[in-house]
Parts: sequence; C-alpha cells; structure tokens
Amino acid sequence: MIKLLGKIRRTGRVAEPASPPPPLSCPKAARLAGSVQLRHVDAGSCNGCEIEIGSAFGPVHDAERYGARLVASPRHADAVLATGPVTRNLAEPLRRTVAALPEPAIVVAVGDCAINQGEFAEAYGVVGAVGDVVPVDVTVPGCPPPPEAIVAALRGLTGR
Amino acid sequence: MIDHVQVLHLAAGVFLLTAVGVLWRRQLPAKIRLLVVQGLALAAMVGIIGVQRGDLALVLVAAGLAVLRAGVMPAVLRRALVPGAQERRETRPVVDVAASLLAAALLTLLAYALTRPLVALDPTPITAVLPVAVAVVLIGFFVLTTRRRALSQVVGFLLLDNGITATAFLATGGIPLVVEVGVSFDVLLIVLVLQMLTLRLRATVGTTDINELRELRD
Amino acid sequence: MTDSLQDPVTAVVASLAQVAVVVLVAPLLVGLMRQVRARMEGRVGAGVWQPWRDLRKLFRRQPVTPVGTTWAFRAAPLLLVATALVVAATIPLLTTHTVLDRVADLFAVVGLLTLGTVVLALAALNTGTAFGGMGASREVTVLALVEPTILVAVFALSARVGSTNLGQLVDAALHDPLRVVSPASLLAAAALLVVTVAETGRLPVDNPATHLELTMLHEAMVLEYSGVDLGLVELAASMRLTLLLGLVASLFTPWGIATSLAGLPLALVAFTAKVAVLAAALAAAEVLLAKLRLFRVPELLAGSFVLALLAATTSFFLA
Amino acid sequence: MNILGWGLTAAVALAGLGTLAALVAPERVRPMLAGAATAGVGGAGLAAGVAAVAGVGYHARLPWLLPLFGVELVLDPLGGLFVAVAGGVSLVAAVYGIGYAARGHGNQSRSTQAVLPLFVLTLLLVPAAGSVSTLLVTWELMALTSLVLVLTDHRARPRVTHAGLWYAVMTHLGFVAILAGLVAFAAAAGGDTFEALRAARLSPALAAVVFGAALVGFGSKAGLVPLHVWLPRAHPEAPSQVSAMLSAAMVNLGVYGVVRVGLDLLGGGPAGWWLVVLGLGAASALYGILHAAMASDLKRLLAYSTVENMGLVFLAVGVAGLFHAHGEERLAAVALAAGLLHVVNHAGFKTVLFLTAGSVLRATGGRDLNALGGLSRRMPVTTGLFAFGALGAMALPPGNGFVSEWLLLQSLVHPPAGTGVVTAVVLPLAVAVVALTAGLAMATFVKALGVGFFARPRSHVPERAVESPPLMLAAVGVAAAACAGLAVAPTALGPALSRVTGDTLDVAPAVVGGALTVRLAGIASTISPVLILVALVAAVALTALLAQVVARRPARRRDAPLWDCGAGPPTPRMQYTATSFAEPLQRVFADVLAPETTVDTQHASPYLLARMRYQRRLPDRIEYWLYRPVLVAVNALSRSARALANGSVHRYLAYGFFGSIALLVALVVIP
Repeated sequence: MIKLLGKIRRTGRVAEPASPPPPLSCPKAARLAGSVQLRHVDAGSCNGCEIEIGSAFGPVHDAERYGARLVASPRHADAVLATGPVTRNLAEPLRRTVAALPEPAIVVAVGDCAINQGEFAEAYGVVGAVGDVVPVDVTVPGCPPPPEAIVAALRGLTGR
Repeated sequence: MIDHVQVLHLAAGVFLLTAVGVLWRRQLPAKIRLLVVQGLALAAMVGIIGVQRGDLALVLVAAGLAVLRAGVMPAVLRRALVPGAQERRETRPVVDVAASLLAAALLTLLAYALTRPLVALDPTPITAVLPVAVAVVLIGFFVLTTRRRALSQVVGFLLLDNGITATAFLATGGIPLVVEVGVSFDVLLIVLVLQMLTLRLRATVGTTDINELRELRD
Repeated sequence: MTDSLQDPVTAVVASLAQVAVVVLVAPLLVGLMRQVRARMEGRVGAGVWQPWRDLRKLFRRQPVTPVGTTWAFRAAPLLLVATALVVAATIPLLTTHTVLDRVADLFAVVGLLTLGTVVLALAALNTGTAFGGMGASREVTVLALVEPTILVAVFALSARVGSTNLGQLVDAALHDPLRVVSPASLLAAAALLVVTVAETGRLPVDNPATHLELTMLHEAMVLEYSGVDLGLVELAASMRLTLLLGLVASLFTPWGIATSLAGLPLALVAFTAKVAVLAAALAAAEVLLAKLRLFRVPELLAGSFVLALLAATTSFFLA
Repeated sequence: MNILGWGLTAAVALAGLGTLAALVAPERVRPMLAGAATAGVGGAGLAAGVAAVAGVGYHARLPWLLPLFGVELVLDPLGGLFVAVAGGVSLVAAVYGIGYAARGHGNQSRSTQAVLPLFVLTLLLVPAAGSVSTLLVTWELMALTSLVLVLTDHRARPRVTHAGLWYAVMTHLGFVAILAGLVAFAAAAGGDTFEALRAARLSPALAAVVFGAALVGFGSKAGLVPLHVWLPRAHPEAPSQVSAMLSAAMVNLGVYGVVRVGLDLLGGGPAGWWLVVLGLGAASALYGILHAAMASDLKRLLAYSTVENMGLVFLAVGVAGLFHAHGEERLAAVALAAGLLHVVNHAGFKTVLFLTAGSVLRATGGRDLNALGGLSRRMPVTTGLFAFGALGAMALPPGNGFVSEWLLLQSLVHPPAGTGVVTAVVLPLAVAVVALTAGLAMATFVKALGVGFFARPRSHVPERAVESPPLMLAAVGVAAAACAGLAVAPTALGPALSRVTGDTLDVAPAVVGGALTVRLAGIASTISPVLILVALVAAVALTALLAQVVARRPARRRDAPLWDCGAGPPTPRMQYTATSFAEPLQRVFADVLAPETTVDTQHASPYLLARMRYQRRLPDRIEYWLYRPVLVAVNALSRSARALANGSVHRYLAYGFFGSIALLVALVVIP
C-alpha cells in the first residue's frame, strides 16, 4: 500500500495539456452545458475503435475532464457512441438503444466503418453504416480514429 | 489534557482490536503485522503502569517486551513464510470469518462477565482494563482452535501469550523481571520449534494445512 | 437573549441554513471525491463543479416513464430527497439546537434514511426489470445487515449521555472533549465509518463508477430513471453521503459547532472543512481498495458490528 | 351494573343471537347476519375495553353459571387493553368477512358462521376472567372455537386438516401446561380468584414451577419459539378474516397471560425468569422474521411476521421483568409500556395486512408471491392499504410500528447504573437483536409489497384480479385509519398505558406523556411522530418546487418501453421473484436456515445438457430437529398399541374383565 502511494506520488500527472475548446459541433448539444453522458454501442466493430475510445477516457487524454462520461444505461445518456458497420443482428438493438434515450438524442458515429461501412462495405452480414439505421449527428472519421479526434468530437458536444 | 489512564485505555483498545483483526484478516503477513502492533500496545500498557508507579524495572520489562513481542517473534514468523506460496492465505478457516467475528464479540462479553468480580476487588483504572486482557486470551485460544494453517495457529498461540502477559501485569501489577524474561524466552523457543516444524512440514507434506496431517496416520 | 440558539426563530434560521448548506455542498463533495480520485490516477479531472453541471443538465433533460410502472416509480425520487432534507434539518451540523432536534432523535434519523432506501428499492422492483430486482434485493440485504451496527453504536454513544437526541449527544461531547478520545467513542467512530461506506454505496461495498450491471448494488436500482427523476436521485445520494459524513464529524469532532447565531459562519467553515477532509480521505482509500465480492460484504459488516458491540461494552465497563 | 357490565352482557347476547341466526338462516343471508352479530360483539368489547382502560372498574360474580367455583369476571385496565384490541380487530374483521364470504369462498358454511361470534366472545372473556376456573374455561372454549374456524376449508384443501391437527395438539398441550400451573397455584393459594392468588405467598420453587408452566402454555398460544410450529401452519389456512382475528387478537392473549401471571399475580419474581422470557422473545423475533424473509407464500409470510412481533413483545416484557427484579421500576414501566403499545400497533397493521392479503386471495385465488405481481394496476386501493400496513410492519417512520420499537429501544439504551454484569451484557445484545429484526422486517415487506403488488404479473393468476367491493375496502380502511391515528398521535394512548403499567407493576403513573412529542418518565430522548410527518410532507413539496425552479424550461415527460438492453422486450419471467429476492439473505444466514438444495441434471450426451432441475426447500429447522423425533416415537407407540386391538370382541371383553378384576384385587390388597 505504501509502495502504491509512493508510485502515485512519483508518477504525478500524465494527462496532456488541454487545447482551447472547439465550438459546439451539434445544435442539440446546446442545452447540455458542459455535461455529456455517453452510452457506447458496438454495432459490429472490429474493436479497434473500442480500444481508441478506451484510451480517450484513459489518463493521457482524459476525456472526462471536459465533462464527458460513459454511463451504464441509455436512460442516463445524452448521446450514443456507435462504432462499426451495423450488422444484421445489431441493427435492431441500435435502434432500440437510440429510442431509449431521453429526447433529443445525439448519435456520434465513431470510425470509418460507422460512417461508410469502411472495410466491411457490401459484406453479407452488414446492413449498412450507422447513418442508414439511425440519424447521425456527429462523425469521427479514421480507421481507427485517434483518441485526439474522439476527444475533440466529445468536446464539440460539451463545449469545454 | 490526556492523562495516563486515557493512554492506558487507548493502548488496551488497540490491544483488543489487533486480536479481532487477526480473526478478520486472511493474509498471514497482515496477521503478523497486527502482531507487531499488538506487541507495541502490550509494551505501552506495561510501560505506562511502570511510569505511573515510578517503577524502573517495569519500564525495562516494557522495553524488553517491545523488542521481543514486536520485533523478534514476528521476524521469526516472517522467515517461515515462503513468498508467493499459497500458504500465505488462510483459505476457508474451520469457522468462517463472519461467524468467528461474532464469536469474538461474545468471547469479549464473556471476558467482561468473568473479570467483573476481580475488578470489583480493587476498582482502579488499571484493573479496569483486565477484561480486555482476558478477552485477548480467549480470542487467542479461539484462533488456535479454528484456523487451519500451522502458521496462523502459531499466531493464535502468540495472541494467547500476549493476553496472559497482559493479564499478569494488570492483575498483579507486575511479576518479577526474571520470571517475565524467562517466560518470554520459553515462548521464543516454542515459536522457533513450531517454525522449524512448519518448514519441515512443508518440505515433507508440501502444505501446512493441519487437516492434511490426518493422511499421515494411514 | 435572542442571540442564543435556544429561541425558536434563530433555531429555524440555523436549520434552514443547514439545509441550504447541505443541498449546495453535497454535489461539490462528490465532485471533490472524483477529483481526488482523478488526481491520484494521474488525470486532470472534471473539476469539483462537474456534479452540479450534471444536475443542472439532468433537471432540464426529458424524464422518461417506463411503460408498466406506477405511482411508486414517480414518487420515489421526491420521497428520497425529502427524507434527506428532513434529516438535514434535524442533525447537528452547524448548530446543536436545530428546530427538529427534539422532534427526531438518532433512531428517527436512521429510520428516515432507511425509509429513503426502501422507497427507492420499491421503485426499482416496480419497473419489473431483472436489474431493478437485483439491485433492490442486494441493497436491502446490505441495509438489513447494517442496521445492528448502527443501533449498537448509538447505544454506545447514548449510554453515558442518557439521551439519543443528537443535540444532547454533541453537546455532551463539546463539554468534555476527553470523551471523544475514549476507547468507546473511537470504536463507535470506526464502526460508523464502515456503516457510512456501506450505506452510501462506496468501495469496497459497492463501486459507484461501474458500468457492469452484474456488479451493481445501488446503481442497478436507478437504471430506468432519467431526466429530473435521475437528477433528484443523484442529488439525494450525494446529500445522504454528506449527511452521514457530517454526522460522524459532528459526533466525534464536534469542535466549531455554533452555540450562538454569531457562531454560524465559523461553524459553516468548520463543517465544510471537516466533511471535505473526510471525503478526501474516503476517496484516497477508494483508490487503494478493490470491491469486495457481494458475499464477502457480510464479513465486513460483521466486523463493524463487533466494533460497535465492543464500543457498547467498553462504554459500560471503562466508564 | 356499569357500562362494562352492559358491554359484556351485550356481547354475550349478540353472540348468542348471531349463532342462532347462523344456524337457522338460509345460506344467502347467513354471512350477513352472523357477520353483523360478530361485529356487534366486537363493538361491545371495544367499548367495554376502552372504558376499562379509562379506569372504570368492573367485577361480577355469577355463581350459578359454573359448578363448584362459578364465573368470576373482573375487568381492570390491563385486561381492558386486551379486550379493546380484540374487540376492535374483530369488529373490522367481521365487517370485512361479510363481503369476503359473500361470493362463495367455502367459509359461509353453517358451522363456521355459527362459531364466529362465539370465538370473538371468548376473545373478550379471556382477559375479563377474574378467576382461574373462569380463565381455564374461556381459554378452552377459545381453543375449540378457533380450531373449528381453522378447519373451515378442510374439504377444499387437505393441508388445512394437517394444519388443524398441529394446532389441536399444540394448543391442548399448552392448555394442559396452563391447567397444571394455575391449579397448583390456586391450590397453594387456597383460593380460586385472582385476589386470592395475589395475596398468596408461594415458595420460590413452586412459584418458579407455576411461572414456567404458564410461560409454556401462554407462550405456545403466542407462537413463542420453539412452540411456534403450529402458527405458520394454522393462521394462513384459516379464512382471511379469521386469520386476522387469530394473528392480531388471539396471539395477544399469550402475552396477556404471561404478564398477568408473572408480573401481576406472582408480582415479579427473580431476574432469572425474565432472562428466559427475554431470551425466548429474542429467539422468536429473529427466527420468525428470518423465515418471513424467506417465505414466498403471502399469508405464511404474515404468520411468521406475527411470530416475530410477538417475540419483540415478549422481549419487552422480559426486559420489564428484569428491571422490575432489579428495582428499576421506571425503566420497567417504560419497557412494559413499549411491549403493550407494540401489541396494539401490531394488532393494527397485522389486521390491515391479513385482510388485504385476503382481498388478493379472493381476487386472484392465489397467494404465492412468485406467481403474483402487477396488482397495483388492477387493485390500486388494496395495494395502497397493504403498503400502509407494510410501512407499519417495517417499523419505519412515519408508520405506527416505529413508535413502539422506539419505546422499546429507549427502554434498552439507558442502562441503569449497578444492575449487575448480566444486564450490562444482555442489553447491547438485545439492542442488536431488535435492530437486526427491524432490518430483516424491512427486507421482508419490501419483498411482499414490491414483488407481490408492484412489477408485472408473473403468471395468469393476477391477470383476472379485480378491486374488492366497497364494504371490504371500507373495513380495511377503518383499520388503516386506526393505524394512522396510532402513528401520528401515540401520546393519546399515553394515559392508558401509564395506568396499565401503573397498576401492573406498582409505580407512579405518567410513564408515557406529552402531547405532540412523546416524553418518557426520566428519559431525556423525545420524538414527535406527527411533526416528523409534517416535515416530510413539507419537504416533498419543497423538493417538487426546487426541481421546477432549477429546470427553468422542464422538458415534457414521455412514456417509453422498458430498457431491454436492445434485445426485445423482457418477459415477466425475467423479473426477480420472491425467492430470488430473498436469495442473498438466505446465503448470509445459511448456517441458521440450513436450506436443502437438490440439483439433478440429465445429459443428452457427455457434452450436451438435456435438462437441469434446481430445487430448494427451507424446512422449519426447529420443527425438523425438535418435533420430528417426538412424532416418530408417538407413531411407533401407537403402532405397537394397535397390536392389542385385533377386532375380536372376545379379546375386548377380556380386557374389560381382567381390568376390573385387577381393580378389585387392588382394592382388596390396598388397605
């Protein structure tokens, strides 16, 4: 325990300095005023985007400092982080999740697959991009998108 | 300000809590750490009595106790621990932890009930702590009987001994220095023997779970 | 003299001040704990005001009523906050002469906090989801096992004061400070801290930051709440944390509590400082602790019960 | 002949009329007539009891009614309290029963309806008995009538017969104990009336025997562990209004008996007795509530909760006796007041709970919580009433159970100086027991309310439920109103309680005082239930206001389907059932409950599981370990006895012949 505390002290702060906040990227986000709860839906991604999202909320990029947080229930959420090309089995769950959010719901499509099926275009198991299933408000291009891009998109929602 | 009595009572509280802690924790290293604290508390209690009586011998005994109970014996026990071995944890004691904690509570109540007449004989702040010492004796016995690992039984034995020592000092206000030293060294001897046995045990049987020993019979 | 808090008017003023302080400070306290945690994890953290931002947003968000739920689901958040408010007006945080002090003693306070939990558990069962039932079942189990510790600790504290009214308990502690460092009160303090951790669903009993439904206790009960309902539930949770920490602080470090209206500002500072220190310590401990398995929790509570029982007996014998 | 006399006479007359009416009237109007008469009996009892508690004394002697001793009726405040409770409960339950029996539920049979008024009458007469013989006669009448009522549905369900058998055996063993104890007492006192007994000075040994016998006898009626086994069987099987009378009125008389004999007639006694009472009470409280927390049958759950509450009352009585033995009269009085107040409160909320449970049974035909659910939509009023009763049973403010448990705790947490080490060890443990009981009671009733009434229907059972007729609702509403009155204004009972405790253990009255706030003699703690309620209401209003203010433009609320993790709507079978709700507690207390779980699996292939069956049973351990051996022994005995009777007339004649010869020889031999 003492060792751990020592390590914490030696490590200090690893988060990178914050750049000036970007403008709001979506009109719906106006009412949120610096607090965005996110529900993440993996609609069939290769988990590359998941890893990047994970590091976006990790100590280095620390998306939480801008008021973004991942939550356990869509009822608590303001926005859906959708990743991957939407497979047949997850099209309906994705719709249901977005429908379960309080209105107005924001949908963020993370990664090329989510934006335009990317690698998996025309694959037999794929219904289409996230945009073909639910209305998309914000997109984060990249395969996978770097954490900086994800953080930037989230800051576009929190406005911080 | 805080006077002798307060400190004595605090030390007594720590003395009892460490005993309960030994029941509570599963990790053997943690138990040994608790023993160290308890040894210090014991020394503190004796020392305070010494200071209050202005009795130098008692203070010396206290110092001796601190070295022996908080220094030597725990060190000996630590040597018996092979790092990383599965024996470091008291998995599944005979009586599960929650139950044994409740048992400890009842034992303490029993101790209070038992020592009531003794305390009534001469009700001083010092004898008022007597129940705590007796409680530690009982709890030590409980550990001795309900824990599987040989080492945690040694710990129980040491609890028992600490309790007895405390009882002796609180009840009689100090036994001759020589006796105390003698007793302590006996205890040290016993601990060493037990530790050696433990090591041999692991060497031959591969575990120190006492229940495994039944297999040796046939 | 009107300055003394004995007379009803000033008592009302002081109590209202307490309620206001609790409501305002509670989210900040949660923010502080998250901040401490963030810093120890090498992050920057969202700042102590973040919970207030969340609340402001939630109060404006659209509330959703799941189909099949009834009045119990709608009423629960209101009642939950209401119980916390009443407790805030009762227990001595800034002053020992709150307006409700003679109205509700420590047993009543415990009862009110319990009532809040019960209402929330009923609401969770009302949704008829698997997670709601799971959360309710676990929360109620922990609550049932916590009860003995609380009341026996109360016993230990009140046995020598001769009253279970909080004002008198704290007054007694103010008048002889040595009582505070007596073994009985230290043991009771330890027991009550464990209880606080269990009641407010912090580590190692429950992990407030988990996303995994199967490991949830409290969080699983509120999965269906949204908008203003959720906001009220979150506010109530933070208030309960503040109240319990404040209660422990007032019982065991009563210094700075106002005995006159003039003393209120000082009391405010003292209260905030004490609670902040406790909360920071709790958060720091949470960084070092792992969550207990659900069926290891009874061991923890049994331990706290032993502490409380020892406190009671020592308060008898070492008195 | 004063009001009490008139009240009791009226009760007797009405009971007679009711029975007659029930015997002659056609089935259509039978429940109406009998119910009305029963309600009248209850009302008369209520009036008499209230008057008696208010201090009106009554003493009547009817030498011609019984051979040898005659009937002695005395109504003092202590008896009056129990008469009032019994009367009130019966009044409500009888009115409810009219509606309950109206639509064929088997219990409008002639026997049941004819016995009902008599049973209520005995409930009133037992506490009014002023002599041993009167007490014994009324007690036995009560046992027989209640047995008939328990057996009402025996044609419909075989379990009823079984329960009735248990009840018959247990209650008669209890009766034998009481008989032995009191007769010995009377013989030693050289008198049959209670005055004579009070005046008598018994040898310690005999006193202990008398008290022990009384404790066993009366304790068995109150469901004191380990004599409780009949209660969770018999109470649920009776028609619901009878269940209410049994569980809210009859069990109290066990308490009455122990208080009357132990504290009043024997005048206290050594601390050891009361430690036993306290211990048994604590055991009953914990054991009862543990099984209630596990039960999934609604009425069985309520019956076990009765065991718990009676345990708490006995704990209070034990504490009172303990303090009395130590000469701490003031605390003794507080403890006794707590016990008696809890008797009243328990009667209140248990009536509400059993009657609403009856409404559920009547509406759905089921009482298994695992099959219920979703009733709050179909029976909103009943649900509200049950919730109200549950609040009282959970002992949470602002319910009525809270006040009496508060009193009990107050009597425990102010240890008097120098009452010996025993008290010092017992009191904290008692507090712990009360606390754990309260906690488990909370879990129990969250389960009963949340699983049984909220959520969604778990089977087709609750789907055809309809709200009960107004008459039943009104009856339960009256009981609920009484609970509300007790909850907000317990001080109204203050003078009554003070008077009872005052003349049971001779202390100065005014134990419980105060108007808005409850004040106790010599204890600094105070609470004010009514102000707590007011504060809560105000706080709710304030919260709603606050929410409006913070959200300047609040968004419109919208309905949405349950969150299903995206995978289609969850079926009702996905909900937590009563069993799964109680599972964590069952694990925690596995050492006490010792559940039997059997898992049998059938493999389609070494790798594939065809079907798996998981079964868990929670037998009553005490019954299992204590009673089963006895039953086995008795069976063996009777089997061997059967060998004597092989049906040949000659053999029977031979038995008679040899028997009489042996008798004659004995007469000759013995000078």
